[in-house]
Amino acid sequence: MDLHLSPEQTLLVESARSFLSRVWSLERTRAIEASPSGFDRHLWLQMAELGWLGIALPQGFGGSEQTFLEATLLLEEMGRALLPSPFVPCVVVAAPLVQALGSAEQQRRWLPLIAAGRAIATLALVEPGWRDEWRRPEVRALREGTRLRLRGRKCFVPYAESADLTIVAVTIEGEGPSVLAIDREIPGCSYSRLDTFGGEPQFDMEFDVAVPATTLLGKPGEAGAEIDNACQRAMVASLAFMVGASERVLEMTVEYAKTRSQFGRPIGSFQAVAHRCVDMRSDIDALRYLVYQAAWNIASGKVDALEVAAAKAYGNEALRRIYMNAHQVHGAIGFSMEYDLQLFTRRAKAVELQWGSTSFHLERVAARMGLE
Amino acid sequence: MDLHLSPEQTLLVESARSFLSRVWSLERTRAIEASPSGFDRHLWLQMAELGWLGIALPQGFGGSEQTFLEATLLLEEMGRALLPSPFVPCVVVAAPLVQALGSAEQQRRWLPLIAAGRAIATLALVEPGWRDEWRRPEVRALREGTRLRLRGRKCFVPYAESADLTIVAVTIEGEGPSVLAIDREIPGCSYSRLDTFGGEPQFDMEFDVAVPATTLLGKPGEAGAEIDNACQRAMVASLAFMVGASERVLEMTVEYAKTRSQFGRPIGSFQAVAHRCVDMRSDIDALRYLVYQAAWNIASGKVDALEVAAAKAYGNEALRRIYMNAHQVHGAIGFSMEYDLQLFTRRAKAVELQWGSTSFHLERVAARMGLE
Amino acid sequence: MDFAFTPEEERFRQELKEFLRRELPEWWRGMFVHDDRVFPQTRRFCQELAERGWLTMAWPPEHGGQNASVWKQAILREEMWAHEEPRGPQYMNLNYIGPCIMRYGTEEQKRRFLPPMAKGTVIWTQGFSEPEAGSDLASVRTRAEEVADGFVVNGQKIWSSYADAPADWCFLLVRTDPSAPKHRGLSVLLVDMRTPGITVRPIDSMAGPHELNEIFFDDVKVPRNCLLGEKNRGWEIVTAGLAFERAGIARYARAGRVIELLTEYVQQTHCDGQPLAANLDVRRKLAELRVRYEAARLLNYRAISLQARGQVPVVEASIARLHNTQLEQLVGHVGMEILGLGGLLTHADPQAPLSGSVYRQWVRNIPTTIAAGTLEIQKNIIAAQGLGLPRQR
Amino acid sequence: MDFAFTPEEERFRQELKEFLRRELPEWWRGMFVHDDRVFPQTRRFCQELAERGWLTMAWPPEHGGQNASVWKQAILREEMWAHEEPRGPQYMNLNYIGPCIMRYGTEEQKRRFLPPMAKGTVIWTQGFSEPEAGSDLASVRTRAEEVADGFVVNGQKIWSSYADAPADWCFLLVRTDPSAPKHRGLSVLLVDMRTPGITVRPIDSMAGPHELNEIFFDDVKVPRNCLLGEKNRGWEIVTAGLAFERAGIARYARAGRVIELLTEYVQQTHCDGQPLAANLDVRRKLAELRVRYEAARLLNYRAISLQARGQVPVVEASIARLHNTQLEQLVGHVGMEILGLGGLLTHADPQAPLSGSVYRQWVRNIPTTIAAGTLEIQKNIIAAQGLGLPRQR
Repeated sequence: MDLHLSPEQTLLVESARSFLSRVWSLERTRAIEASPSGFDRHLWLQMAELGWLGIALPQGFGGSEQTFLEATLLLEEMGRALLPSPFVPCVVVAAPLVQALGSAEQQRRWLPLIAAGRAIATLALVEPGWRDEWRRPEVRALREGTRLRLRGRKCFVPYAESADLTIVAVTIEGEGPSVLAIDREIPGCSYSRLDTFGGEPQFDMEFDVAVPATTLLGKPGEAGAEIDNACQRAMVASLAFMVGASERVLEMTVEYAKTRSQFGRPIGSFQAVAHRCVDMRSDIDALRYLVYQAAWNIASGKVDALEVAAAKAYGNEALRRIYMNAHQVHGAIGFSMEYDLQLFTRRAKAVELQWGSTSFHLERVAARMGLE
Repeated sequence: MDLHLSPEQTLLVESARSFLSRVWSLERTRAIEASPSGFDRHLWLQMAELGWLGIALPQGFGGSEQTFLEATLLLEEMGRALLPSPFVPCVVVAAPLVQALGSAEQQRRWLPLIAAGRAIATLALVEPGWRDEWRRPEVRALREGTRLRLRGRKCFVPYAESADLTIVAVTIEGEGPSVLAIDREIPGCSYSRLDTFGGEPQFDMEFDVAVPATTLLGKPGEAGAEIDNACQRAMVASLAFMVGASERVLEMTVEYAKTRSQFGRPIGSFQAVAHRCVDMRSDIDALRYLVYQAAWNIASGKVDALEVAAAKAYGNEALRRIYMNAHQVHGAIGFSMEYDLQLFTRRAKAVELQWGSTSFHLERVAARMGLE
Repeated sequence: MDFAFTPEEERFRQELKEFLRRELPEWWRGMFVHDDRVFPQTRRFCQELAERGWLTMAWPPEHGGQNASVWKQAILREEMWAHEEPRGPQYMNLNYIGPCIMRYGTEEQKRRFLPPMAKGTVIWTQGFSEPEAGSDLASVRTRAEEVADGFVVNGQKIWSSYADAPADWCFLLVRTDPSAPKHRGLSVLLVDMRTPGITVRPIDSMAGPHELNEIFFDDVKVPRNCLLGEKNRGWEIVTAGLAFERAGIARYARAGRVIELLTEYVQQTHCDGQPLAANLDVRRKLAELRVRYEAARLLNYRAISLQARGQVPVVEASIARLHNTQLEQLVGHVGMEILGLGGLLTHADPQAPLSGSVYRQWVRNIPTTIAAGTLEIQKNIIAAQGLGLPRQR
Repeated sequence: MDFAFTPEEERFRQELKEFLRRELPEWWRGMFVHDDRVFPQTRRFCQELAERGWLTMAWPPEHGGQNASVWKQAILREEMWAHEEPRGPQYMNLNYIGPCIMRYGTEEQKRRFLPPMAKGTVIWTQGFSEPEAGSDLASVRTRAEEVADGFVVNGQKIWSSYADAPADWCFLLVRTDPSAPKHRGLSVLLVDMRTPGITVRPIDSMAGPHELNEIFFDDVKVPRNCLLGEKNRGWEIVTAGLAFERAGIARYARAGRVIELLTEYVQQTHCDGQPLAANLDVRRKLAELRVRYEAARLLNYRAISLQARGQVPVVEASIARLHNTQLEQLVGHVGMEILGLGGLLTHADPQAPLSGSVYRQWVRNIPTTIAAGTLEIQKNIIAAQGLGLPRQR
């Protein structure tokens, strides 16, 4: 048992923090949020050069051969910088899906491109009316000779318009949940951007397309478990991002409490204000170690562990508390768009709504406790 | 709409408060708690003289012809005085059951005695293993000619050993939930006192007895709804008791916060302490009006209303918060037996555990909201 | 004690509900959205209300009102607030600016300012907060120097609602005696927003436009007849104004409306083959909201019961506000949780569940525990005035 | 980063669990019950621990210990605390009184006081709090006047655990220089409880006997060789002692044990024909406890990880304590809620579910957010030392 980062992990974190503080700023977060692609392609290539985009891939594919835990540490730093990018859908979700399910050829085709930053991948999973990601796909693919006819609608697909590879979760008639690796070149997919508040571009996708059966990733009907794993990775990764983001919000909040005066003294000297900051500290610390523990479990192959679900069950409630406390300390200024707090608050809420509610994950914890 | 007490209600409350402050004290609460009967018979007769024991009974039975709302106001004052007595089981639960279900003869036999304080009545409802009072009785009564053979065990029967009349909830084979009015004179009932912490004597009762079918209260199989109503009355009455008790605890707590000094100043000048007192004020006020609203609904015949369940759903959580706050302000002294706070804390917890959990009552609220 | 409205009051509520159903267009989402139709709509709506005598129902007859009972006023407030306050900026006039002018104004001021309010044609903003004086209103620094024919104002205000609507008038708190103790040197001026030297800078908020503004005053001349009440007695006016304002908002009613909308939503939305209303977690959460709504409503009714007897609820209003604001936030959070992924969509997305009402309930209420006196300040009031605890240090 | 114990550590935990299963009688419910068998049992138990070298495992070899790793110590603490601390009063000796004597004592004091602790045969109490100085330890008034051959003590202490056990010795904080600033005139005396002039008054607590006591000192003579460390430097010793004490209690572990017991209970208890474990509300509530247990455990492990590197966790220990104590209370409340009516029975009733463990978890933890520095004081420490916020006023 040792909750310290290893020297290598510390180095990774420090170099990531120093790199991001050089190249990124909250003004750039604002600007990129308003842009069509929602991320910075040039920076994406730099991230590839640093080895981030292949962080957990084998060297043979241009990867760095680290684990999911290291990916989590990077995400914490991206969160601190509030850097929007397709890192979660592409590096955390899609690449490992290709690695786990894809044929040798599919792996050779996509993984080196992803690691090099030359292909963006995403997952089209959610369908209209879903409350969370853990549903069986109802979009159907029908066999038509050697081809698969895919018809239906997906939504909340992140960075869809930028994606070179879209992994689409479908049910193949009579064969069960499967995933298809759909190339950007294939016609018959249409996109429309959704008006969401989370700072990440998300799309509706409409499919009416016949694709070769070779687009199948893995055996038909056997994708269910890997999709579940992918959702759990995305969940822990998003929480790690919010741990870093929240740490920065705590710094902003404490700084504000020290410098803002009311009734002739800094507001941080009022117990009600100081104790809100302490509650933030306490929640962020708890969430951080729950996230590390979850990431360590995933990295050790125990994706489905109680400890993984525990992180989101705590995280949803903690994020609410952390951001309500931050706003309460800041007063009216924190509600204005020109102040930076809202950039963080909107993302925190979006992470809460994605990857499973508190109730969903408590049910998972209960099942792992043997409560049947 | 008017949330003020009427002049008559104000008079009732003021005279009750003045009477109880003359005749009762917390030292007497301590002494009576340790006594076998758990209440003061002499005072019980005085309460009868004041018209309290027949508060909602018709004048023909020696009652005062008030409503359940007035009973609730009296209970609030008994709570403030922390007066232990069989008022809830006898006056709130049993007497209205006799009134609602009993034959004219049964009513004439028992109700005047109850109103005069010359008979104590209680309800034997709970059976081993029950989590709350809302279960169908499994204790069976079998018809043996003109008699009913009653065998089985009840528990958490309040004041059983003092009761002249025990109303026992049973299932009559083939006929459904029924209640029997069992006279103290009938042999074949045994009692043993349970070790409970709530300050009210509660008993295990073992029955092995054949009683005449005339002990049946109402038609066999039709007692279910009236038992439910009785439980709801008991619930609102117990909450009213705790509203009064908690008001007194708030006074004690505020007084302590004003007079106790730490770090050279009264602890009530620390925001963390003051805001705990404010949270108590806010919870007690909300609970009080929820209880009044519930009592008003019951008095208006809307026993089953959303508003009744809402009082307990709020009350359970509010009582936890109120007493945790009171203890936190008091520090170590509040945990000692010689200080009075514990007398209140134990009762608050017992009320929380009885008459339905938060979850049970939220489910009732949900059903009344039309969530099906 | 009586927990029911009279049949007449219930009829009034039904009339209002039908009126609202008729008058509010489908696109109406309330204030603070990017939509040019909003202000004309509020103006039209207020004129309709005025025709029925409902706009200034609460005012005394001499100013065009009906001296409506506090309970009828409460019903009006509940229905307005439940429908996203279709009176728009006017509710401030009705709730506290008008009443302050009635109480502290000269006859001339009453004749000048009240009739346009009663017609619903004028927009007022308020100038209370300043960058260096958020919750601490008594420390405002905006100066009004007395000159021969009135005052010259210099300074800066912030968080002024509707100033960029644009507002016609400003209810302005200024310092007229810098040498007096903090609370003693303040006055209230009624300032024509078209006076030269006034600049408005809108500040977009998380919820949208028009709510937050800065107003800069640069040698702004205000005639003497625009001083409200006595010079240097402004603190009393602002305190009364804030008390009117706090009582004037039926915050629980909008929360209650969103609970109703969510209840309909979970009954109509199917998930895994059964209505969401059958999901135990959803049921419990909605029931809990409903319970807290009951608590908040009753505590507001307690305060109104005091008003009905001619008393001024201070501590009771603060306790009601604690429950209101915490309920509003909880409904936003729980509502979003119930929607799940659908909650990601804003009201601007046509696919947003319940037209984005839940999203707006969440985002609009982020600062509800801050506005008009923070949660902490409400608690300090209750501690000092309600419990007699020593002043917080 | 590594979230697993080593195989050797896991073996040690298994050995301990088996040992506890063998050594603890069925009637054992922990301390603070009305049962004469308790003290002899703790004495016997400590002797068994001592024989295996586990009693003073954490101490250095020169005092009979093994310098056990912090993680082995943590495992020992977890298992002891999970089983209601069967070492009884001894844990105070091991956790902070012994270590303080090692750090500040003379060679003679070490030779005199440590061996009986290592054998588990001596009971110590502590004299810190006073009626007028609860959380504010620096303001203690109990006087020790220096005389020729030592000190004469007069005053009164309160909340002294086990003083009526009876205790053999008292670790006593006294004022030796009334003219010095508050923190500078304090000293620690090691006082033989059989000295004439000492009176102990037990105060029954809601949880039972022996935990709370007052001690009165009336001209009590304490020889000079019983002064621990330097005169007037007692504040430093007490601060170190409280830090040892806070780290010395694996509070989360008992909460974790009660969660385990409840989990077994709901699996075995049927209600309406199905196991309670199938009740969705029960499942969610137990899962939530488990999640909060995970959070508390990890924050304790963070503090221990710092100790493993030779650092002294201060802020981290306070954060861990916030989570520990709130978890303990929550487990008590939720556990009672799960039992429902059965929760009304105390541990003294043979029918009490889970032998009354849940009742005890509730009642024992009513003051857990008060003891050893209130929740508020922990938060003040974190605000000042962890966040650099200005001193709370």
